[in-house]
Amino acid sequence: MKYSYYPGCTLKTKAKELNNYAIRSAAALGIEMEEVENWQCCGGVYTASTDEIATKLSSVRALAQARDKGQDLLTLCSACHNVIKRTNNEILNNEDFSMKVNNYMGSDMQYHGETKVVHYLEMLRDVVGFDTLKSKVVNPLKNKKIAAYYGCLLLRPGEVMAMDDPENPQIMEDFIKAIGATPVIFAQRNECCGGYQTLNDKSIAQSRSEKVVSSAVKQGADCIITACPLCRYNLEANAVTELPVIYFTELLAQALGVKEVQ
Amino acid sequence: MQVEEKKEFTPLIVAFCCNWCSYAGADLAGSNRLNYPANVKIIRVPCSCRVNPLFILRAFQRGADGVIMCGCHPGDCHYTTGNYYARRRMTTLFSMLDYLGIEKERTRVEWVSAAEGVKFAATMKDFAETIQKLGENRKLRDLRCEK
Amino acid sequence: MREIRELLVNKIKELLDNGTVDRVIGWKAGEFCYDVTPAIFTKDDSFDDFLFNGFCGANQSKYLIEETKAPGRDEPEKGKILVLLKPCDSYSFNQLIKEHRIDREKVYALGVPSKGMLDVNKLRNMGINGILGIEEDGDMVKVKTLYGDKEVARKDLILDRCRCCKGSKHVAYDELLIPEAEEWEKDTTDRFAEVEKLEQMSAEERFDFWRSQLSKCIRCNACRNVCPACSCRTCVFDNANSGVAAKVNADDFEENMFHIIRAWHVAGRCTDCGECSRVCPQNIPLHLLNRKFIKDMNELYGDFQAGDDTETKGPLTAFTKTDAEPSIVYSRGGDK
Amino acid sequence: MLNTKISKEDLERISGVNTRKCMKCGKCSATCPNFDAMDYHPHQFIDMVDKGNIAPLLESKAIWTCLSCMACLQRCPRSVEPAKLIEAVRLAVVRQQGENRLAAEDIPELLDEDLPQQAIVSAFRKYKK
Amino acid sequence: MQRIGVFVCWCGTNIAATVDVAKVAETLKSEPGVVFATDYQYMCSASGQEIIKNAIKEHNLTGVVICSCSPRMHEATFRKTVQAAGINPYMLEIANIREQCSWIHKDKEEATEKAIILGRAAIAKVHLNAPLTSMESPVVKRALVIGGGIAGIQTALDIADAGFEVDIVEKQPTIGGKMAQLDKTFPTLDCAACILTPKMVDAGSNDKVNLYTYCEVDKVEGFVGNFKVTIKQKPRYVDATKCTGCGECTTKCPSRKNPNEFNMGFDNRGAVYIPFAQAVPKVATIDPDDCIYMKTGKCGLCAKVCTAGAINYEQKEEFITKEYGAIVVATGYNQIKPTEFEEYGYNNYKDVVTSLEFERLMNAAGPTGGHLLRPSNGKEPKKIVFVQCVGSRGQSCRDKSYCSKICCMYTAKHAMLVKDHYPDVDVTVFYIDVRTPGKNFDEFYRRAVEEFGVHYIKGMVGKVEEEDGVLKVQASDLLANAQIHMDADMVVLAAAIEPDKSARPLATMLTASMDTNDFFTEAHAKLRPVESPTAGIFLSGTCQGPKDIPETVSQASACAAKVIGLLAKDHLLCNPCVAHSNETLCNGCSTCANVCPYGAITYEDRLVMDKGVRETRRIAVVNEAVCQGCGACTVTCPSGAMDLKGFANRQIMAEVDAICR
Repeated sequence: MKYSYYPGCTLKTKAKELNNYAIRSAAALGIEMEEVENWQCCGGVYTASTDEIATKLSSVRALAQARDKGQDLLTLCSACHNVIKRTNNEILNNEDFSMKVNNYMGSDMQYHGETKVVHYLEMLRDVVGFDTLKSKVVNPLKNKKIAAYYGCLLLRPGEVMAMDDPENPQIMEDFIKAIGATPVIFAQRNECCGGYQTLNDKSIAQSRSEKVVSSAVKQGADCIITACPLCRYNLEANAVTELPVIYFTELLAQALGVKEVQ
Repeated sequence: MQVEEKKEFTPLIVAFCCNWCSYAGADLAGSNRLNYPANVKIIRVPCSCRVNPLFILRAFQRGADGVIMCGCHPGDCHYTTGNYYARRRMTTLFSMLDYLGIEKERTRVEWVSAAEGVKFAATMKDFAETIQKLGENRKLRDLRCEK
Repeated sequence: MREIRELLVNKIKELLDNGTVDRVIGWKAGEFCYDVTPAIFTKDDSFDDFLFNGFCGANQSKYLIEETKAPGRDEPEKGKILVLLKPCDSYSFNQLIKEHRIDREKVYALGVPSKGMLDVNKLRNMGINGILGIEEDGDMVKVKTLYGDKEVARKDLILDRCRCCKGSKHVAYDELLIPEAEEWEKDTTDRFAEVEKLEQMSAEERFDFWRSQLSKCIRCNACRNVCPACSCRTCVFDNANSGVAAKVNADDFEENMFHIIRAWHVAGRCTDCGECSRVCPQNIPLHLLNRKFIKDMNELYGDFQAGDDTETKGPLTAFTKTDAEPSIVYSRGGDK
Repeated sequence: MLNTKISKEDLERISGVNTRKCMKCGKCSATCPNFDAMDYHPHQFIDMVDKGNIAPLLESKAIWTCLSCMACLQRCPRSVEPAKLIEAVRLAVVRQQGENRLAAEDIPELLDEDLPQQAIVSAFRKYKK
Repeated sequence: MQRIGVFVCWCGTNIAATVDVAKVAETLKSEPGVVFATDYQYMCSASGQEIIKNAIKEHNLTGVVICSCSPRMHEATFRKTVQAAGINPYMLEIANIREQCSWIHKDKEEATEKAIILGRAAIAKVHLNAPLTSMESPVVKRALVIGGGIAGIQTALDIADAGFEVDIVEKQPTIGGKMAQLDKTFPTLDCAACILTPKMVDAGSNDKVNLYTYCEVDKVEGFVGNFKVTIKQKPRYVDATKCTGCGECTTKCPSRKNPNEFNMGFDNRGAVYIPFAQAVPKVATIDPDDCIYMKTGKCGLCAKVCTAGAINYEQKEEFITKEYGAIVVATGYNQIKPTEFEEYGYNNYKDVVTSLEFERLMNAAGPTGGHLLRPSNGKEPKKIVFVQCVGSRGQSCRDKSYCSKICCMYTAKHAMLVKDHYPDVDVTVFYIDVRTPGKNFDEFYRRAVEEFGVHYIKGMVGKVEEEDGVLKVQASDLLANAQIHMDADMVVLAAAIEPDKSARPLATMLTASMDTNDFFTEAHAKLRPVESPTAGIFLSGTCQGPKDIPETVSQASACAAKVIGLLAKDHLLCNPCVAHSNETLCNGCSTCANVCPYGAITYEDRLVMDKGVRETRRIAVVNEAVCQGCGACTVTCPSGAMDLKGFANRQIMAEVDAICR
């Protein structure tokens, strides 16, 4: 199975591990990730207004490229996934938006929502399968209690993202079980970390992050996993309570025995 | 004094509605004062399976611009199976009309339950708009009926 | 051909003599040698003018409706009638039995072989006119004309409808003239190729095509009269109370209407015998209307061949709960 | 100067939100994880826009402190989606001349070593035309 | 040529405000065959009907067209009117100029023009109408009630009281339904069991009432007055005629880890069980999925201890076919499991419960013996939060669009009961609106607030999380414009109620219509609330819409009254608008019989005179008592021999022509 892969800006800089471990693990699972050529930044957040076109074009270009290759578009960063999936959804369901977008696009790059956007976790669940994943684990992470932190972008809006139940998600917990660890469910797992407020009003990011981390600690977690670099930053830098925050791909690579480059 | 305006084309639309669901749905649209174009005229039939292709052709012959048939949702027919037969009949008939080059958009089937007043009005509005865009039906009409 | 005729006449005489049947519906020459007409022969008739050749295309099952009906008052009960069914005719025969139009008890069906029927128009199209006589000889056909003798390959004269032959198997018979008749080598075409070609056209082109064809209709009713499915005692177009009665096509609409309704009324019952197009004096490809219905029904509701047996319900008198919605028409076919 | 002549229709068009669908249950504000940092709360945005009382919202702190986390949008029983309306009010402000909340020159001061690019990109998208 | 009278109704201003009724009457007067036309304020009134009758006599009318409201409203009324004046009731046509004209159009000119066209179509049709006479069909004097909750029981008892036999089909092993699970009932706080169980006993002992418990409806055939229903008896693996209900088997059964449905899974029952002490019939049932013997072939303890020899592991399902004149649907409701509303924590926290679960926790016969204890730790709660409207009144995909109606009142009841039993417990109710329209309902709610000190806060709960065994509730207080955080030991969710899942397939079997929420549709929202539009099908209780107990019981009795009215008749007039085959046109091809859903068409050899010839032909014959008049046969008939009375080919074509003129 071969995917077009959209890494996004952070995964090429501050969050290289998230990216590298993902690619290495995928290879171990027989999945090829072919980076979209000349991808442009997704913009970080999806602007939920009906009249913003230009800010969504970078997503459309990536989607069109994947379509031309006949591949699904794989994402990893929660923010990129949110932006691209919602843009794709808007093109599919909003004729007016689709028309305006295509007016901006070249005549050789008309796009009408043909591509399927797949998050790395969905790929693990639906294509690889958690049972298969489990069978390929060489270093099961036994005795580790892991809190899965979804944040807001991976699941919402639930009807568009359609990854899992937005209030009672299972996918990351199932992932944790597959790599041999024990999931810890905590109430703040789908509440915001404070996001970009760290640049506007740090106190907000601090109080949000503290709430999330302390909630996980109270449920007895050894660490938190996430798919989002900004979540990781906030939970590490802005929470008072300290708890290791790790990208889920790092644990995946560890479990599959491909963490260290051979 | 009024200047006589060029008369705009208003399509003539015949709607066959089954008595139990769609006609009741139309009544509900009425009770709820849900507006839809006045050029939609409803003919009551006991069941969608009572609608003979002859009636549809006849309507076109006499100058109808669009014909829509409404019945209970499949599975909910008052007579258990009527709309299943109607569904096959209309599918094949519409396909034949299309094969003869008659615009397929001029015929339609919608399932509207007795509780779906809103859907009834919306459906009629949408169908009337579609026919308005298509313009006058010239292909399947008895030209002698023209005034 | 001659040998088969010999065999056939002997078989007929045998069945007449031993009392299995008291009459046979066969063919004899009409005004021209290629203009063969159905005729009834009894034990007392001479079989000298009994014909059996490549022009005996007419599907005779329809005559059985009249021949096997209950006798009127004061009429004597008739004996069995012998009918000669080509493989394709046997489908219509079955369909009429399914519809209770033929009394099976009163028929003895003899399956006769067919290697494709001939089309005199094809001779004419080759520039062969003034035809006096035609003789089939194996793979060749010898034609006597006012202008001398000609020889033509038989396969070049095969009726179009026979080129998508359903095969040499009879689906209904009491006896086969040649039990192990071999499949003839046919130059086959896809039955639905022409329909598909039309479907690929734009709506405007299709409209023009059918207008140009149907406007030729002179309402001679030949298609209706020959069609084994069009066998209503009184046709809706002849019934003053039906609301659609019309003896002639007064305008474009009625030309369309007559043929749409005719195709509609036989949909699911038409065996695709092709007689409608064969007999049309205006050469309107009427079978393309019937085949469109057949193609649609096969695609949407599963393959169905009318007359395959005498029980299965036709696609328009059956349903499944998950049938396609009529809106499928908007996305099917050409002209999207 | 901030143009405060933004109409209810403008905001409804930008956001696609129909304020009349609201049944005033307050679930948006009940579920908001950043309630205390907002001077106007999600239910007030719906209510005030519905009544055309928009000027205070344009000058509010809430449009900058809303996390855009979509908790209110996700949990609204009537699918009113307050988050989209708050976004629209913010856009109505940042699209005006000189109303950027964040400028490129502010960034170096805010940077720390671990701050992901994503944070800067998002903040620009939220706070700058 | 018919002599037609046209009567245009104003319907007060309902029609007259948007349709120029005088102009309609005037214009239609010049239609061929129309000899009289008039308009009047209310045609359906006594004086309006008098106008019609007089005109029929005075002008020797042979046909009548009334331009008024929908024929679904007053067709029957006007048929009686014209019949009283001496013409056949089927010589009447109604042009619907209210629901399908005046109410939906604003422009008077446009509406008037449409009304005239609709009138013309009706006139064109009446020209081709023929007098029709209804056939009679006998009525089977027995009713079937589907569902044995309070609604079904009440309806059955009332029907039995009138002297008719009635059968109740209940899918559970006992009758009683949801009410049997309740603790107290509002607004009087009397005990549900105390008022329900006598009725259950009545139903069990009344010799006119037959109980088919642990049964399901498998198949329904026939029509009003003559239904034929196949009932599936699921195997209990206990011979109900031998079982004495002693309960010995239920206490000895070694399979004990099966969640007890009656107690909402708060405790366990044996594989062989009697749902509750007052069950009717009091007969044990073995759940084959839980039974060790059924699964492994080893055990058989219950059979050993049963002195009556009632255990029968070999029991098979059985089918019973019976005839009924009327069918009552009383399939009731279920409370949704709020699993999709995890912001309230129902999946992950034991102390977050639904209100029906809370009923069991309060019930003296419940798992805690009536002591309210936290499911997590078995300790008494000190603070309880109630959340209203969970899953009701919403528009998103997880919500029901309707108000579940009973929650406001039972929550007030719960709050009051808690305060009554445990005055120190702090009770808070979060609400959007408190809806109390019922006799003594608002007073009841006010007592909860004023006498019992229940805190009512306007606003919704947004998030519940558990921390150190305490539920942290985050909610809105809209009047204070604040987000509040409070601790609670239990959170009770007033989750929406929805129709029972068995209702949808049943509706299909009954050909009774349903709305998009799967509630049964009534024949008329105001005037025929307990009847389905399908003749002979009646609606009792919450299968038709959310209802509390007083309302359910009154509807159940109303429903019984309608059933009794039907069963009291010896014969029913059939719909005369049935199919008819023209024998000279019929080919006898059997195509029509292929599509007839009722098997109403048979074939006969008949002597037919056609075109001067007399001959024997195979002809389709319609059984007019069986035909329901759908018309499927008419379209499938190629020769047009099959036609439908009242909706004949020519009549419909005449309407088409009139509309397209």
